[in-house]
Amino acid sequence: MEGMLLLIAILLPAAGALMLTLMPWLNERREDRCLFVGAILVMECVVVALVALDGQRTLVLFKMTEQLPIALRSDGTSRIFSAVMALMWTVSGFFSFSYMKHEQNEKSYYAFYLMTLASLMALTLSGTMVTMYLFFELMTFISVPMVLHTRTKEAVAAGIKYLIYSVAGATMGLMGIFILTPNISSAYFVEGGSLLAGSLTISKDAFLVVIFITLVGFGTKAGMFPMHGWLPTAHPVAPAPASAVLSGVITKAGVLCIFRMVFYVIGADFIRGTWVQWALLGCATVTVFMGSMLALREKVLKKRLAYSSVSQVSYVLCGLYMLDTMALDGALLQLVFHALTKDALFLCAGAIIFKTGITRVEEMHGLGRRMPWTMWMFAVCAISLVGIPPLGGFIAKWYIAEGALSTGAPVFSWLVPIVLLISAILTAAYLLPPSVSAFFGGMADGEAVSALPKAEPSLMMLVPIFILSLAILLLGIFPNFMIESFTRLANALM
Amino acid sequence: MEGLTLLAAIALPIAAGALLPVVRWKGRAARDAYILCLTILTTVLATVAIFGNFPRLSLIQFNDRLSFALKLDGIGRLFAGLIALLWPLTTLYALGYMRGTQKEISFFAFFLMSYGISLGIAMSANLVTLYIFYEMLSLSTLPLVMQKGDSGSIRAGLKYLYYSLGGAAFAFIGLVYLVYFGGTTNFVPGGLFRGVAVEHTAQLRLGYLLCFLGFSVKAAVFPVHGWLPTASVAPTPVTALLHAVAVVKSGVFAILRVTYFSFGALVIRASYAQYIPLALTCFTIVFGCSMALKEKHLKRRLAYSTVSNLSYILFGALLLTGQGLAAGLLHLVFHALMKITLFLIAGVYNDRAGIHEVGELHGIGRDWPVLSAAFALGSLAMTGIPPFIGFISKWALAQAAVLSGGLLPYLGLTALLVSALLTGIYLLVPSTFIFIGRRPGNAPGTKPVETEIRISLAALTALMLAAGFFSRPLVDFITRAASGLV
Amino acid sequence: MLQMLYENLEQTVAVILFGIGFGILLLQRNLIRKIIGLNIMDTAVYLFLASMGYIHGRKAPIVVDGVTDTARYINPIPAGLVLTGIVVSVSFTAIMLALTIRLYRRYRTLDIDQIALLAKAEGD
Amino acid sequence: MGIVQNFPFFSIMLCMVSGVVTSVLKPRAALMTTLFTIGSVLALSAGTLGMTLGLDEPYTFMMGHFPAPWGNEIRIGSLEALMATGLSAVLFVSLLAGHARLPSLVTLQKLNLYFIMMDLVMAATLVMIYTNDLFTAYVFIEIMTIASCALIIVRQHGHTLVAATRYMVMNLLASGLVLLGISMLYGITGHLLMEPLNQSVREIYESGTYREVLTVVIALITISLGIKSAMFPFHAWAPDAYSFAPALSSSVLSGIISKAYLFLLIKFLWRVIGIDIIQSQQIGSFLFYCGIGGMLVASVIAISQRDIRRMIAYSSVAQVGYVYIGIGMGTLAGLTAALFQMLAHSAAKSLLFISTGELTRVSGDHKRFHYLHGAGHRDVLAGIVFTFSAMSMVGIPFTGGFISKLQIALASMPFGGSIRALVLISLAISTLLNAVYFLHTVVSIYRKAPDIEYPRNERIPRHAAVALVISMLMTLYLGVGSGPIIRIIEAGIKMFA
Repeated sequence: MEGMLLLIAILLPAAGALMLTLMPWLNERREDRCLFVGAILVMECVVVALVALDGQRTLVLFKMTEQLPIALRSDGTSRIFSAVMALMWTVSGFFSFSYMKHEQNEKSYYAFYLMTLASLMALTLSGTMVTMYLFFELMTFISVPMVLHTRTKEAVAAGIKYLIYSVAGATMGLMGIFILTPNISSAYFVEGGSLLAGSLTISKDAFLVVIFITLVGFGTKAGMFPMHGWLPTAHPVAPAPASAVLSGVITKAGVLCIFRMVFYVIGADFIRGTWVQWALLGCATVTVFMGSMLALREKVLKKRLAYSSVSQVSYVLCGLYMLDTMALDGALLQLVFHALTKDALFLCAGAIIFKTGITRVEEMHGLGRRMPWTMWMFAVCAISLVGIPPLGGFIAKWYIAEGALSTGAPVFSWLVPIVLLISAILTAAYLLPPSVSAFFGGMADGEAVSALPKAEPSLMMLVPIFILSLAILLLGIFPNFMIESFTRLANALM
Repeated sequence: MEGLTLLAAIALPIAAGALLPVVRWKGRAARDAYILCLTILTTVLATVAIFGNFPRLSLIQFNDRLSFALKLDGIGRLFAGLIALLWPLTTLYALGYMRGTQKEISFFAFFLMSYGISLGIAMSANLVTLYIFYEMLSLSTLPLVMQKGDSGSIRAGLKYLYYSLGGAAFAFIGLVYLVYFGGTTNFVPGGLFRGVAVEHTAQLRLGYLLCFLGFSVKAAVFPVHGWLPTASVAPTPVTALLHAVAVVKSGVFAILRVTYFSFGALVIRASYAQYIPLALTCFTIVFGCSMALKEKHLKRRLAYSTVSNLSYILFGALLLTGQGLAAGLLHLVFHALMKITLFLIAGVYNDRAGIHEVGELHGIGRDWPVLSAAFALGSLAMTGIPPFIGFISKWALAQAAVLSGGLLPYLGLTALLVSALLTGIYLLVPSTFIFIGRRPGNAPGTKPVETEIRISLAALTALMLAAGFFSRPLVDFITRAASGLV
Repeated sequence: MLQMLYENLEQTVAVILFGIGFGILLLQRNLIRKIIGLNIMDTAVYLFLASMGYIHGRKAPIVVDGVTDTARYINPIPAGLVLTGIVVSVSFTAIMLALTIRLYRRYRTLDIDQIALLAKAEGD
Repeated sequence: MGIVQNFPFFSIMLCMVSGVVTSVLKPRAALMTTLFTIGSVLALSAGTLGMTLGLDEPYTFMMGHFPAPWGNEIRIGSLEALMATGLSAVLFVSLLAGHARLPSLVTLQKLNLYFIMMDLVMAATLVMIYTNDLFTAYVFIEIMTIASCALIIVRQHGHTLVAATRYMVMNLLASGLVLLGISMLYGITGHLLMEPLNQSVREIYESGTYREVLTVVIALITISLGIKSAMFPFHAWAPDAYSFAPALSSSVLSGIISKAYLFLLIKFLWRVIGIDIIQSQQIGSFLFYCGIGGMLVASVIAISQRDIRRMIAYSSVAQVGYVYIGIGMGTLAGLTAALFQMLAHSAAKSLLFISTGELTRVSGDHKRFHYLHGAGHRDVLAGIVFTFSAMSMVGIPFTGGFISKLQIALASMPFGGSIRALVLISLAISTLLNAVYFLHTVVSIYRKAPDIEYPRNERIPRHAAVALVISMLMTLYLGVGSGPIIRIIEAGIKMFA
């Protein structure tokens, strides 16, 4: 049956989670469980690759009512997003096999981990707005337990905050879906949008307000200003791998929804040049700036990284909202590279906590000598995130800035590059000093840092980080195949 | 006299209920069997009545203009079907739940009677008959609310009664308007004044408004919603079935009848008679949710949620479009399924685990994983997460609002969304705690749950979930029933 | 004005009497006085009625000398009314007095307000 | 026609004779005689009703040898016959249902006197219904006053005596005013029979000479009959009298006697004066507003009562308010509604008083609500009867109360504007208030009983139970089969004025 593969991509991790919960023998030994989860994750990667190679497919699962089909679809966008997400998820999964040794309740952690993957896959493969909304909500609920994992008071409070913000955002999105539905020609996603701009049921001004609210709503998951409040609270309390995927991957789910709404439902042309575009760009740039500032002020490493995510994901949104082919290219590149980079950074942070218990930035003096591999990779990722050539981050930012300049949009065509630049400087300011002091710090005041034992994590943790760093490096040097395919997609959408 | 089936479906449970305290029962088993059999028999009769096409049955001619007559049409079938479906399940639950409590016999006697009377509301062929059953329902459910017999429940019962009868008194004025200007109270699709030159539109609108305000008491529209949360002192089967389905929806049903079958959309449309009720329902949607959020008591929280959801239905219906009515009717059915499940599970928490406040739910999911999962599913459905039923009806409502356009529909749409958000908070947050929290050490232990309760809850949950995937026939039926009324 | 009053002397007196009786009935608290007031009031009404029914120069309606012309006699109905009224008033005076006696025996007072207080103190 | 024509006269005479005979009989025989008398009156009235239904015109029946305008006559139409049937039926059932409790209240020697009073009440009621002569009406007003006072004071109790004194004073005052009114009317018209009176009233009104006097006459008679039928705000005597008299007496006072006065008032306004003149004199709107006021104020007061009998007494005042609203409208529809309400209220209220008597009896003669808790379980039948009649008072469908409310509301519809709004809103509020106090009481008689030793009482006698059930059926019939009744009333009104 055509498109069965799509269903398998979703059902595989879900079934894995189910088996993990229901079959006690899988949980008798840690090794068995890790093997099982690992196998599922690898298989999932394979399936996602197959889906990506299979070409465009649509699968209607069922129809809630005649106008409400629940359908899956694989196309350019879903391919990019699902590949990035599956990869991130697998890598973080392998990392967590050793990391989770010192957290409790591993079984339920892995179950939810796989469930979240299933819902993410479903989200990327959604073929209609309602399907997207469905899996968007589902993903929220399934990922809540990951935030709540430690069951401390802070974790519970953060989990609730995360839940409320997400539901609020989803509700705003739902309003858009409600109002859009009578105004579009197809319930399914259509490249370039299917808005019946000529015969709107309400005035265009009101309609723009609705679109604005919708996109802000979906922006919640992406941590976009003004709905960003949950992000710095939720991430630090989650276990490191969970935090890694939360900020590296789940924020991108928000981006995906915005992507779908803008390019597959509303259509870029409708928004281009309206106040909505400027307002959203404004929000995105504010978020870029604000996230960086917050990260700079934050001393706890994981929280700093989480704030950094707020900033970096908004780069993607900046590129997206420019509504320009080149900027969109940049946005997609930034999406990929930020996912890789931030994932790697979080894993490094996790490794540091796991091995030394260090959580704060100022404690990282001399750490480079205790765990050189880790810190080297940390430094590489930091450089990429700042945007220094030849690493991936640079290309992405370059495209966004160039795209912005080429649009000739008032104010933003020069404001965005400037904010990007400032933010890059800020990023450098909050990420490079820790790297530097890790290697060079502590030497001057003669502390016997070198006397401390080596703390290099096991290969199980190191290899995933290494793969990610390598990917950043290689993709940064040879980005052309990615740029080509992204350009193709961007052209199709605009 | 083919239509006697209609009468039988109404009269049988009433007679059976009246007989219950009179007969000396040898054992509990015999009595339980009697109650269950008669409930099921009534359901069978009701099903025959719903699927058969029986002619109008005119029983009593009060005077020249008023008669007591029965007839089932589209929306009547829907309501009757809903009641006939849920009543046996709830009775089964109640048999387990009420076992060994005081005044068990009188409880089931009135419970059976209420069944017949609710069916009567669905089968009424004119407004007077509806009004009669409506009043009877207030009275027959009164002892059920006061079942506990302590001063709190009596106060709640009296409050319920005063509200209901006060509302009925205003509805009565509307009835008088109808009799005077329309000459009859028969339900005619599209209203009595369709195609007739209407000279008295202004008065009719006033009459409609009064009618609406009167019946809206049962439908718990702000500002006359106060009785509903208070009435949640009643035993759970009553709160679940009557105060989430039969009684409150009879208020909604009466408003639907008055709107589409008596006064007619034509008279009301685009006048204050439409706008005031619409504005009230919009406000109630948000108000109910906010109160639910504030409320710590689990059953009262659910009751406030009902307040909000009833106004969803009315909001849809008052848009006065075919889609709006269909959406409202859909929500009428779906909300019943969701809310009754939630209430019944809350009842188990309440009675078998001593949980009254939302805060005490923590960790109960460890003791009762399946039950709590059902509760969580119900919460998801109430919030309106696809693919559960709550989403389908909310979707339909929202579409109807968007399509009808204008300020108030959009206001309602916003209310709908705010309410979805608040529902998410007040139901999903506790649902989360059910699973992740820990039960305090001093919490009372859980008591075993009777098989009857398990069966009925399983059936209801299955029904609720299945309805999400197989709603097509229902939607088609409702669309057909709603077409031609506007 | 005075002339008119004088011409209708009986009526004027009746009205004054009625007022007196009415006042006594309402204002006095003593039961016996109330009854007396009632009687005065009734008497006033009878006077009024009787004076209305009498026509100057006609005779009482007892047929004498075979004269049957109604114009010669006065209408007997007002007189009949008065007589009936008097009988009625006698009977209710009796009842009222009986009541009064009963109340006096019980409460040893004739003041109606005081009696009401005492009765209240007795309870149901 | 034929012999049936004589039935009204027969029934009046039968009552008078029976009253005389009863005075020398032993209590039980007296009871039987009275029951027989009232039963026969019921049968005779029903016969008359059947006969008048076939007539287009009312007929008059000469009493004595003088024709009008000198003689004394009664006039019978279907409305009169209907009222006679209805009220005698109510009296019959009340007596049957309520007499069993009399011996505990009345000393045995005086029991037969009580039945004399019953006979007299019946006679006076019939006369007030049938008579076509104002003075006869006056005489029987007085007889009614005395008889009703006697009905109250049979109970040997301080409160009762005080209540009776109050009642007597108010009623005698009213009687005096009636007499004054009648004599003034006679003074300006020279008539006492109703048809000629009407003619000369019309002439006077058109000539405009004695208009003020006419207004005074109407006011005097209206107010005094208002006092006697407990019209708000002249109801001060009612709560005491109704609550301290024996239950049966209260039920007769409220169910029969006040209805007789009301009917007489209607007759005076419609037949003697003519409703068009009444309306132009503002008397109609006076009655109307009194009715509205009574309906609302008395209900509010009733809510605050702690004594069940006083509560019902105030409810009577409120219910009479409905009748006055109907009368005050001055339209045929209003009058129909008022007459129907009289019948419905009469049937339900007598039930209410008698069942309350039973309920208080099983609660150790306490009338406070607290002691009444659980009374509905101690006396099941009385509980059911009370509940049912309370529902009629509230106006729940299937009872007479519902139809009468509907009739009043419908009657108000042609007025439009503020009058209609006033009536409808007041009706709704009054329904709610009624619900508040009556259903509160119903709930309270079914509540769990307090820990008090209640005396064990013998059960309600079987014939009384049957009577109560019949009476319930009557109320039910008024609710379910109101069509024929209303048609008779409408036809009767055509013959009436």
